[in-house]
Amino acid sequence: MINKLTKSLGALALAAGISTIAPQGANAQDTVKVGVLHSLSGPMAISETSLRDVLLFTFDEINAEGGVAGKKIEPVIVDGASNWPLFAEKAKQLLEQDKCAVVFGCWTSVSRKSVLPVFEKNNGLLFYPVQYEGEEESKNVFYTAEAVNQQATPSIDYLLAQGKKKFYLLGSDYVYPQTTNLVLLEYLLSKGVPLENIGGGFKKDESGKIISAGKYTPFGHTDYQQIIAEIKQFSAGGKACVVSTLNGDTNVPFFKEYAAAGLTAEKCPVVSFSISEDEFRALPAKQLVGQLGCWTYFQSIKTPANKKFVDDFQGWLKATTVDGVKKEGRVTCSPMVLSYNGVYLWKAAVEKAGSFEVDKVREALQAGISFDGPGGKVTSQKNMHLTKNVFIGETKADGQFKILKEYKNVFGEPWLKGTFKPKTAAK
Amino acid sequence: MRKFLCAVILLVLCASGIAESPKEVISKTVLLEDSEEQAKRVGALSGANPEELIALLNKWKEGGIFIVENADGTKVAVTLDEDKDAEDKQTARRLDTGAVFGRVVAADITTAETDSTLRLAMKSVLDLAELSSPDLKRRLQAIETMGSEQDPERLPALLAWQAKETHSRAKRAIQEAIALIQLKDESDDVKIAACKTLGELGSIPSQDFLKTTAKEANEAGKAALVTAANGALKDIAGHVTFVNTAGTAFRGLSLGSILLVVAIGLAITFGLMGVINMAHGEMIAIGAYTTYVVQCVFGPGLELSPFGINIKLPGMNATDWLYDSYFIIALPLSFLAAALGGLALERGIIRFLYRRPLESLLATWGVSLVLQQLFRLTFGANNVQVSSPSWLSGNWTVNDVLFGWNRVFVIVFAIAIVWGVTMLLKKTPLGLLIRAVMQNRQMAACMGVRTERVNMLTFALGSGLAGLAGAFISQIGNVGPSLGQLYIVDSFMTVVVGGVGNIIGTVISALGIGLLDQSLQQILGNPVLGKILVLAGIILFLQWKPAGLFVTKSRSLES
Amino acid sequence: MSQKPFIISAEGVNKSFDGFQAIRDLNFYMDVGELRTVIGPNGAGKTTFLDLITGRTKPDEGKIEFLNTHDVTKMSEYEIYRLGIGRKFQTPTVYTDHSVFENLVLSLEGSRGVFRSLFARLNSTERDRLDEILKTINLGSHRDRKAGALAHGQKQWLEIGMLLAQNARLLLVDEPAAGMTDEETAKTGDLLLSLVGEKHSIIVIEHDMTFVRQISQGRKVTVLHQGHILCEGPVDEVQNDERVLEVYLGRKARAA
Amino acid sequence: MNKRTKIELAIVAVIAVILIFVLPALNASGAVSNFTINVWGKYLCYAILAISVDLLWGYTGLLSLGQALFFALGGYMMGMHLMRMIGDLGQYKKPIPDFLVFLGWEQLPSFWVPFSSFAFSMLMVIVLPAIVATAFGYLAFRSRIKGVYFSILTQALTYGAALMFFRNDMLLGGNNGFTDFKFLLGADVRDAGTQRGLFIASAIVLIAVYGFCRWLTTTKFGLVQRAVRDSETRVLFSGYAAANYKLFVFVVCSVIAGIAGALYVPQVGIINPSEMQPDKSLEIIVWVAVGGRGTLLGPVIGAVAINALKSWATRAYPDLWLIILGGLFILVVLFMPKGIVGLPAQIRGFFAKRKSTETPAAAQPSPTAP
Repeated sequence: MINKLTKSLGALALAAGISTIAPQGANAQDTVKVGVLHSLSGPMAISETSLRDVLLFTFDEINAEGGVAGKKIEPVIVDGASNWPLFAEKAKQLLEQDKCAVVFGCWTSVSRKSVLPVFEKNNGLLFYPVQYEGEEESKNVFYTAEAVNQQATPSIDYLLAQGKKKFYLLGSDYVYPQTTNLVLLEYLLSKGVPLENIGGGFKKDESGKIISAGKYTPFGHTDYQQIIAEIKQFSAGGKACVVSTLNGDTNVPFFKEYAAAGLTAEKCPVVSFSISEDEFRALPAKQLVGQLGCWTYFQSIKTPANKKFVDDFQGWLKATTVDGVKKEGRVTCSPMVLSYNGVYLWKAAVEKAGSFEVDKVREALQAGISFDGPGGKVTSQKNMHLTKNVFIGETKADGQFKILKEYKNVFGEPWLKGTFKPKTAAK
Repeated sequence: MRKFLCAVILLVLCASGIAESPKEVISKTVLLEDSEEQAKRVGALSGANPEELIALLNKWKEGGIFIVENADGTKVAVTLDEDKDAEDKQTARRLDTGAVFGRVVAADITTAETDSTLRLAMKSVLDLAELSSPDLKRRLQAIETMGSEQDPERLPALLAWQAKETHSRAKRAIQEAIALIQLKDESDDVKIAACKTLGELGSIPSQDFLKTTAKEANEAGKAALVTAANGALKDIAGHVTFVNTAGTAFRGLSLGSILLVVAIGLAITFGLMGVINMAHGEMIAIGAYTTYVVQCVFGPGLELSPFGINIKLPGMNATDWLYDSYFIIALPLSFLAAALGGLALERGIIRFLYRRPLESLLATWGVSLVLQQLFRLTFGANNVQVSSPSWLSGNWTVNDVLFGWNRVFVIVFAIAIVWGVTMLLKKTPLGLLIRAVMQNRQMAACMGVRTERVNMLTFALGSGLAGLAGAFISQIGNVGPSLGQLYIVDSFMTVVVGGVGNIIGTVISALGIGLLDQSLQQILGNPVLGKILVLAGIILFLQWKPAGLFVTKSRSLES
Repeated sequence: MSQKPFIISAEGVNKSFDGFQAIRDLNFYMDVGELRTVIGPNGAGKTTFLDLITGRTKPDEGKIEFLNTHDVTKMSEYEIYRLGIGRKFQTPTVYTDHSVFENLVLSLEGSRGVFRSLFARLNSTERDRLDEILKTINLGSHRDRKAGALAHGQKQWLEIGMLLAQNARLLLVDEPAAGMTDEETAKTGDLLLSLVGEKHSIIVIEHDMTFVRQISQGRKVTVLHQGHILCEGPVDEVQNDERVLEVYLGRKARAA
Repeated sequence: MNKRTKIELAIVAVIAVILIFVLPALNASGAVSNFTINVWGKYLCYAILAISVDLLWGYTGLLSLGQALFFALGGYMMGMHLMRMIGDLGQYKKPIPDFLVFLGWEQLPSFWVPFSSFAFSMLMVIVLPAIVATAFGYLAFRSRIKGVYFSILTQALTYGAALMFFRNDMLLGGNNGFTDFKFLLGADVRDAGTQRGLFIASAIVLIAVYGFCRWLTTTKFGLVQRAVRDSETRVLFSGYAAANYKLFVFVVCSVIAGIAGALYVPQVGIINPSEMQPDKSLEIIVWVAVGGRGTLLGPVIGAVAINALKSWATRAYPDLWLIILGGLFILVVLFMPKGIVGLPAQIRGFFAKRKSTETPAAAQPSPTAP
C-alpha cells in the first residue's frame, strides 16, 4: 500500500515536473499562449474543472488542424483555487508575465468582477462562459455566457404557455439570483401576472419601491423545511411553479425535501437555471424527473454537430494523459459548450483580423462572427455577447434533458433591468 | 396549415374508430411525433375501462412502452417481457394485440417518451379514472385536481362519488372540491354556501379561488358574497396560522434532532473528554460516504481510483425491498467506519494532546483538511448521489400539517441514540469506566483503570456516533467532501450551549436551537437573518450562563 | 471588642459544593495586627475559607468584611487584592515562564491599570526594594532564572517574596512550610513574626505543629472542623481541648 | 538587551532596508517585476495580520478565530472609500457604486456618504474593528469565557458576520463585495507606481507594527500579558483585572488586523465576505504556528513561507495542496511546537539530550498555554 502510494506520488511529481518543463522546450515562434483561469481546487473546482478539460480538448482539436492562424495553442493553466483575490493575482500573472493573447476562464460572477480591472488595465481579453446576471459590459470581456434573456425569461414564456399562473422565486443569496429575480419580477408583471401571484416575498425601500424579490438562502444551506412548507401552501391551489436560482450544493437538500413533501413536477414544476447535466450528476435523479431546465445547449440535442462534439470529447477523455482529468461518467453541458464555442470564435476572429492583438480581435468579434457549434449557430454581437438558440428541457432519470421547446437565435442582452414595464401601468 | 390538416384527419380517424379499445388507441398514439396531438388523443380516452386505462397510461408514463421498427420501416408499439437471455434478448409483444413480436435487444428499441403536455393530458384522464381507484392516495389526488380545475362538468361525477365514498379524508376532500366548483356556480346562494363550507373546512387550496371570488363579487357589487368570501378567508387564515405554528414546532423538533444527532458525538469527545475535534465534521462525512458505498454495493457496484489505485466493488444489483434495506445495513457500518477513523485519529494524534486542548483544535483542523482532500481524491470533487429508500421518502399529512417520514425518522433516531448513549454510560461497565476516567483521570489510573484504553474507546464511540449522524444526513442533504464543514460550527454551538460534559444539556440545547431557528425563520421569513440571530442569541446566552445550560460542578478549581 | 475595626470578619458564612457543606455557619473575627493560625484536619474547610476571603469562591450566604467596610463577597479577586489582601497558595503558584525578578515586579505594589502598565518603569527605590526582597528570600543569585526552573522550596520562598513585594495589609499564607527544610521553616516563621504589626495582619494555615507553635506563641489559634470553628484560643489551650483532641490531635496522637 | 535580541533587531533592520528601499528601487528600474512587487505586497499584509494573531495567541494565550473578521472589516472600510473614488466610471456611469444602482438606489445611503473622505475612511479602518472588538471582547472577557470556548465563540462571531455580509441588504455588495477600484488619493490604483507605493506603505506598517509589538512586550504590560497566558487565575490574585488586559490586547490586535486589511484591499483589488470566514482565521493560525508563536519574527516568516509554498504548490500539485497544508500543520503541532524560529533551539536541544541522557526533560517542549 505504502509502496504504491510513494510510487504514485513519485509519478505525480514526475508528471508535474515534465509539464512545467515542456512549454520551455517548444519554440515560442510558432505558438501562441492562451490562458486558462479556473478553480481546480476549493469548492468551485466541482464545476470549473470540467471547463478546463473541455478547453484542453478544444486546444488539442484546433492544434491537430493546424492551430490558430498557423500557430499552435500553448495553454497556460492556472488555479484560481476558489479564492477571489487569487483570481486577480493569477490574471495578472497570465497577462503581465505570460503575456497570454487571450484568457478563457471564471465561473462565478465574483471571480469575473475580481479579474475585470486586471483585464481592463492590461487590455487583455477574457472569454466568460457561464450564465450570469448581466448588468455589465466590458470591452475586455467577451460573454459567451447566457444572459438573463437567454435563460430566465424564455423559461417564463414557456411556463406561461403551460398555463402556470403563480410563480415562486427562490435562489441562493448572491448577485445572480437577486438580479435574475428582479428582472423576472418586472417581466412577470409585464406579462400581467399580479404581484400576489409571485411568491417568495419582497423587500421594499422607504419609498415603497421593490428592491428585492424572492426567497434567498445562504450557500451551503441545509434546511429547506420551512420554505417547502411555504411552497406547499403557495401551490395548494394549483397552476403554480417554482423558479429556482439555487446554486449547486443546496439543490440536493431542496429537492429531497421537495419530494418528501409530496410535491411533484406535475403539480408544481421547478425550473432551475443552475442545474446543467454536469451538476445533475450529483443530484438524486429519481426525485428530479420532470423538473425543468433552460440552457442554450443540452447534450441531448440531436444534431450531427453535437454528436461529433460529444463523441470527440469522450474520445479525448479516454486518450488524454493530462493529470487530474476524470475519465468516467462525464457529460457535456452548456458552460462547456460555450467555452468550446468561445475558443472557436476567438480563432475565427484572430484569423479574420490577421492578428493576435486584442484590439483587432475585438473589432473582428464586434463585427459579427458566426460559428456552428454543438448547440447550433452562434453569432457574436457588438455588445460582446452572443446570439444563440435557447432550449427548454425536462430532466430524465438518466441525467439527461428531454428538449421540450427551442427558441431560435435569441439576442444576448445584458441590460434588462427596467426594460419591462408592468402591464397595469399602461392603463 | 399542414399540421392542422393532419390533426383534422387524425380526429376523423379517432372518431371513426369508436370501437377501438384503449389498447389500440394508445398503440397508435404512442407512435405519433407531435406531443400536442398525442395529448389530444389521450384526452379523448376518458370513459373507457378505468383499470386497464390506468395501467396502460402509467406504463407509458413510467417508460414501459417501447417502439420497434418493422423491416419495412413502419413502427410498432410493444411491451417487453422480463426474460432476458444470455444475449440480452427479450420477448417483445405488440401492445394492441398482445401477440409476440419477436426477440429484441436494447439497441433495437426506443422508449416511448412522454413530456409534460402529454402527461398533463394523461393526468386528467387518469384523474377521472382514479376517482374510483381503491388506493386512497390516488383517489385524493384525483379529487384535489378536479377541485382546483373548477370544472362544473366534473361536478356530477364528484357528487355521485360523494355518496359512495367512505373514507373520512376523501370525504373531506370531495366536500372541498365540490365547494370549489360551486364557487363558479351561477347562483349567489350556492356560492355563499360554498364559501361557508370552505371556511369551515379551513381549505388552504381554496384561498386563491376565494380571493378571486371576492374580487369579482366586489366588482359586481354583491356585498353578501364579498362578506361570505372574506369571512371564509379569515377562517382559513386562522387555520393557516395553526398549521404554521404546528408545522414550525415539528420542523423545529426535527432540526433540533438533526443538531442533536450531529452534536452528540461531539458531546462525548468534547464534552466528556475535553478534546476539540475539528475533524468531527469529517467523521460525519465518513459515515455519509459509507452509506454511499453500501448503497452502491446494493446497487450497481462502485469503482474508485484514489491515487491511481483501482478499487472495484461488485454490485448486488438488488431491487425493491432488498435495495431499500441498504440503509439498515449502512447504519451500523457507518458507525463502525467512523469509529475506526476516530480510533486512528486518537492513537495517531490526539493522545499526545490531551493536556493541550487548543493544540488539539489546531491539529485536528489539519486532519480535517487532509481528510477532505482524501474524500475528494477518492470519491471525486462532486457530491455523490445517495437516494433515500422509499420508506423514508413520503409524508403524513394530518390536518394540513406535514410530517415527512424522513423527519419523523430523525426524531425517532435521535431519541434512540440518546437513549442508547445514556444506557451505555449508566448501565454498562464501559460506561462506568468512561465516567470514572473523565471525572478524574489520575484517580482512575491509580485504581487500575487502563485510562489509555478508555480514552481510545470513548473517542471511538464519539466518532462512531458522528458516523451515524452522517448516515442520516445523507438522507436529507448533500454527500460531498465538504459535508462536515456545514455542521461543525452548529455542533460546537450546541454542545457549548448545553454545557460541556452533559448529555441532557446537549439534548435540550439542540431542541432549543432548532425550535428557535425555525420560529425565527417563520416569523422573519428569512433563513439567513434567522441564523444570524440564533448565533447572536447564543453569544448573549453565554453571557448569562458562561458554562452553558448545565454546569458540571466540580471542586477542582484550577481550569 | 474594641472600637478598632476588624481586619477581617466573617459572619454566618455558608458554602457547599454539590451538596458537600464545606463551610457551615462560620463566624470569624480578627483584629488588625494579629497573626492568626488556622489549623484543622483535612477537609475542614481551611483552604475554602481563604478562597472565600480572596473571592475565588463566593459564599452561598453570609458576609465577609475587610476593615468593617468592604464586603469582599461582592468583589472580584483583583478588587479584593487591591484592598490589600495578599495570598500565598498551598501549592506554590508562581509565573513559571517569567524570571524570578519579573515575578516580583508583577507583584510590586502600585497601579494595576492597563494604561499605566504600558509606561510603568521601575524607579530606583522600587528596584532597591526588590533587591532587598530577593536577598531576604535568598534568591539573589537566581534573579534572572525562570521561576519554573526553581526547586519546590525556592518557589515557596519566591511566593512569600511576592507577598512582601505587594506590601499587603492582610496576608493569607497557606502552608508556607511545606517542602522546606527545618532551617528554612524556622526562617519563614521568623520572617512572618517580623512582619506582623499594625501594617500587616497575617492568617497562616498550617499542619506542621512545630511551626504552629513557633509562630503562635501567646497568640490566638483557630481550629476548623467540618467547616465550622471548633474552638479558638492560645495554642496550648487549644491543644488540650477535649474536642480538638478528639477530632484532630487525638486522632493524630493515636496514629502516632 | 541580550545577544539574541540584538541579532533579531539586526535582521529586522536589514529586512526593513530591503523592503522599504531596495525592492521598490529595483522595481522602479525594472529589475523586479510589478507582479512580484504586487504579490509580495500581499504577503506583507498577511505578515502584519500574522503578527496580530501572534500577539493574541502567542503572547496572551487567546486563540481567536475572529482575526479574519477584523482584517476584512478594515478591508471593507478601505473598500468603501475606493468605491466612492470610482466616481461615475462604473458600469452604470452613475455617481454611486454600481451595486447600489442595481438595488434601486438613486442616492447614496446616508452611511456611505462620509466615506468620500479619505481621512474619515482611514479613521474607520481603525475605529470600526476597535468598536466590534471592544463590544465582543467586553462581553466575552467579562463572563470569563476563555480557552477553547473563546475560540469557538469567536468562530461563531466570524461565521455570523460572514453570513451578514453575504446578504445584499447590507448594502455592501453582498457576495460580490467591492471590486473595480480606480483611484486612491488621486492616483490610479492599478498603476505600477501606486502599487509600489502601497508596497512601501505595507512594508513601513509591518516594520512599525513589529516595533510596536516588540516595545509592548518589554513593558510591564508585556509581563502581565504573558502572565495572563500562563496562569490567568494567578494574575487575578496579583491584583490585575485580567479581563481588561485581554480586552486591550484584543482591541489592539483587531486594529492591527484592520490596518492590514485596508492595505491589502487596494493591492488585490477585491474585498468580499469570503475573506472573513472562519477557515481564513484558522489559516492565519497555521502561519503563526509554523513560523513560531510567541516570537515576533516567527509569524512573519510563517506568513510569507506558507503563502509562497501555497503559490507554488497550488500550481505544481493542486490536488495535494490541502494535504500538504494539513499534514504540515499536524506535524508542527506534534513535533515543532516552537515552529521554524524555534527549530535551531530544538535541534540543539535534541543533540544535547543525546549527548547527556541524564537530563531527559531538557528537550521537552516548554509548557504551553492552557
